Amino acid sequence: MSTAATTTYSPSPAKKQQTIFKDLDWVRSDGRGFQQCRPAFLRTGATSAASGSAYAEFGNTKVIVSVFGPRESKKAMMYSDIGRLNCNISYTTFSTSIRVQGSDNKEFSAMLHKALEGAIILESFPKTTVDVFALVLESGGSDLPVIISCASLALADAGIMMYDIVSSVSVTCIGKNLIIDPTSEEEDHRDGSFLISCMPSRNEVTQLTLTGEWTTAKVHEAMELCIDACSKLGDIMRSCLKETASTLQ
Amino acid sequence: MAEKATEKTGMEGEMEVDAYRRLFPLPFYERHLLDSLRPDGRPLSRSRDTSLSLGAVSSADGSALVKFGDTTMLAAIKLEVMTPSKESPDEGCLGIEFHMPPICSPIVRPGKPAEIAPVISKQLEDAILSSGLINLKELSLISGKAAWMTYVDIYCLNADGSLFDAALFAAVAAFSHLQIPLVSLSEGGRVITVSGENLDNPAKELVNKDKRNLTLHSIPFSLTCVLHKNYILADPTAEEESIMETLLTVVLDSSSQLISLYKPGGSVLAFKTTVQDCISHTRKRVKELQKILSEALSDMEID
Amino acid sequence: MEVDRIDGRTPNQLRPLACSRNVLHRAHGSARWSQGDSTSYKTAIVNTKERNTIILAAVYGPKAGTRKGENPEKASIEVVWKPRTGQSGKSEKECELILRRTLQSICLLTVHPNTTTSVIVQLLPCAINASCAALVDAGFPLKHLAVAVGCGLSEGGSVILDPSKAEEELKFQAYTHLVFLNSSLSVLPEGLPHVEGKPVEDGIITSVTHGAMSVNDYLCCMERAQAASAKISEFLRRSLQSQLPSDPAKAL
Amino acid sequence: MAIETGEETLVTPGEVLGDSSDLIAGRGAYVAHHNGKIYSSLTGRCSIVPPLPGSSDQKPKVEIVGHKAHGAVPEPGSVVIARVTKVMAKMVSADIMCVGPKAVKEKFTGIIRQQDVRASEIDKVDMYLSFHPGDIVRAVVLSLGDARAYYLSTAKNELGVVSAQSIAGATMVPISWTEMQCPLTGQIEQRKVAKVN
Repeated sequence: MSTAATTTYSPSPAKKQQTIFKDLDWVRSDGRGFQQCRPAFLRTGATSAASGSAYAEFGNTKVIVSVFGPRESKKAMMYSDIGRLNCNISYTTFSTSIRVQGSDNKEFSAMLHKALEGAIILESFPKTTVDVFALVLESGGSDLPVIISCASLALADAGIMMYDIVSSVSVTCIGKNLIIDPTSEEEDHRDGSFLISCMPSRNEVTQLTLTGEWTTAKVHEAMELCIDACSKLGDIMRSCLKETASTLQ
Repeated sequence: MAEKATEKTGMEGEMEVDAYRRLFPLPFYERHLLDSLRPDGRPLSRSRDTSLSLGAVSSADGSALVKFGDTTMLAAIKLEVMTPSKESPDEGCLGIEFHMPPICSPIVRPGKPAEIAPVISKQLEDAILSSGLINLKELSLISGKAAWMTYVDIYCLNADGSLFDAALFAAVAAFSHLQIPLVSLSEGGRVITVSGENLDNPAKELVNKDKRNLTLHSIPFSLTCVLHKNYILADPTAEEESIMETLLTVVLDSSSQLISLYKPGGSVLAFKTTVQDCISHTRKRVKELQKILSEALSDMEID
Repeated sequence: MEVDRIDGRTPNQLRPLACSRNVLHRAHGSARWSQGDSTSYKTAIVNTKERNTIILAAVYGPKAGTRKGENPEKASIEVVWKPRTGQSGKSEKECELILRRTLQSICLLTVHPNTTTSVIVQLLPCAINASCAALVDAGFPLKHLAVAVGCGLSEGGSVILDPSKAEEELKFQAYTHLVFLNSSLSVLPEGLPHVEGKPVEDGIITSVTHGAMSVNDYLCCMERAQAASAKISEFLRRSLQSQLPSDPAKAL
Repeated sequence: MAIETGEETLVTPGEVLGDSSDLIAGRGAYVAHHNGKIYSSLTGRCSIVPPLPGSSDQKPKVEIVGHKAHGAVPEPGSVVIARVTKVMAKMVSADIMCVGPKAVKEKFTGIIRQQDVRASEIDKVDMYLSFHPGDIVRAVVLSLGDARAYYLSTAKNELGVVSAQSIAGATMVPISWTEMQCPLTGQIEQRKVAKVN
């Protein structure tokens, strides 16, 4: 088996530049309205080896997050009076339509850290570390917001003290339209994107990223769309946590 | 070792059972073994509840999700096109990789991969090739020009012992779920998939009209046992593997051929009778796994 | 069915064994183990290189345990498998694990807790015999000696012991590597170690197989290899007795 | 939406439990400084505990009970059970396995310094005659320690070695506060023995 030397390619035809997105009225491939999120399936406690875990499925985006700790910080770290948060995101080799070498996503890992850090009561576990590890089983678009929401659920499942849960939603701008919770195909054709992570009950934003060209009016519109969706997603997350908690008793 | 600690140490009163189990794992287990019952309530030779669901990954050509108790494996197969080697122009290739991402166990951390993962990859590769599960000739598309490179990636999502057994079952189940995409040859000489509306009226002739599934010859199944004194514990959990270190893995195929008998050291010696007992436990397990696989396949046909 | 072996041996015949210790000066213990000898079979067809298995094993330690895998109650053993060329990959990792677990089972690990001993091996199977001799050379406390035997199963179903590299490349249906304890000697005849009434040398420490075979074939290999292990075991003992560690400072 | 006394509802992190002017935030609850409201920080049942008769603050306390708490973590003052890993001239290091009666999920590293082994004649302590690798020790957490380890102390009668193996591999029996005996060989070994109640 000499797999290393052989070069291979995926037989799936190269994506054609789809023109429909340029029209003002086009139909999303899954039939959703522009301001409609994919149905969310959430479950906690999938990984027994971890302190807490959660699985999230939004359409074809499937993510598992495990939380370990609070546990001993790595030897090389300095003493700290408050706890530490450590995040890592990796993708499976089959997460996308073309096979990739499964690897860590450093940029997303840093963004996940920023989105969660403000919501965790780090003083409640001095000196120790909480590890949040995510594995993207399938990448179907809006990966980062799904990971962030799923990670917050896993942290709650692990019993880590938090000011509030964190829900996260993104909006993509294609031409004149704002599309919420975009799929990968929609993301590929974006002119700009907007991601918000917030603590719905406290009405506070932990992270906001904006890329591409936006007018002020569009930003306001996107912000409202996202905040509203985050609060709805927050309710779904709470009912998931309560469901697990009630079955435990 | 701490065998004598079974005597009352005077500490048990003040701590929870879990704490005693953590501090004195071997005496804790030996007490259970005396009653021929494991802490999770299983008799020694019983495997954990096993489940299988096929087609869990929509971005793959074949996939399977397997659970042995809490041990969870997700196997997915993706087919890509390769140019066959000159020595074997009519053969495709298999690439098997076992992954233990940091989510699966507290001992794996990013940048610090599990030591066991490449060893299990190698064992899986050996078992699948030795059993002759796949005829590599069936992976040929155009002799000397194009063949399928079959990437089998198995991810451990939750590690709780018997990783090789669960990974092998996930891999063979993913093979039986594999649907080869229909392909044709483009002008540039590349093999491309034909799907959707193009299927009824393909612009080019299909290369592989009647080869959508692979013929699986003899399917390998395995059972790992932990040996401790005279006890044989089938399908051990991670805790059992770490406390009683002697492991023996038997791989048998569907026609009861021995594909592998793997015992990497350990303080307990395997006598002929032990070997025979482990093989007969494996025979029973093969029947169970065969049944689970065929039920999952027939459920899929109904859908 | 009898099969003709390319080097003219009978199926049960082992290649000549040779073992020399203290071959590396900087290591705490070392051994060179070979199976097959360039002078004994001068058959023109086969390149002698292919019929010989030569392994070099070096032992460093016990060193103060600062490495990972350090254990407060036991000594740790680490195995580094050096491939002849290139980087170490999956197969080397597998060999390291098998060898480490095998050596752990014969070493008296309670004598030097919190230490690490490294065994560095270069080249091919049967490394167990070499490592074992190297550990003895290093003066490491052992419970037993281990003896490894390779066993090939020809297409016709007959068992061939100690196949050479050239034979391995020819058609073998399957082959097996088995490791046993060396046969025991005791001053008192009743003092021979037994487990449940069975002599310990009947039990296998390690088993690794390649290729498909029937269960009976495996059990047959096990029996034949066990018988052969007695010969290697005797050789090992003789060889160790004749070469006591040359440097007394090395003895722990 | 203040919660009535005695009523128990399921809450999740971030849910408002009441106002800090009427309630005290107990376990699993916190006061947000920007609006003075009390929020939950854990998932579980919310319960209101009436004030103790004699206490100065007569507000009831709100806390989260029955939640899935994270694994045990050592804190200053907690009694832990640890396994000795290394004995050195000035200190021993030990893996903390239990905090109180609970087993930890993953071990934490602790050290017992020479001055923290016993209460009297602390400069005469010989670490090698007090602990051996593998001993199970009951100790109290002195402080969070340094970057590497928690600082532990056995300087009390009921603290010290609670279980140890002799060289012959048997569990030894304590015979005095400095000695333990092997039941197989009768050999006596020295330890800082914990007094069994």
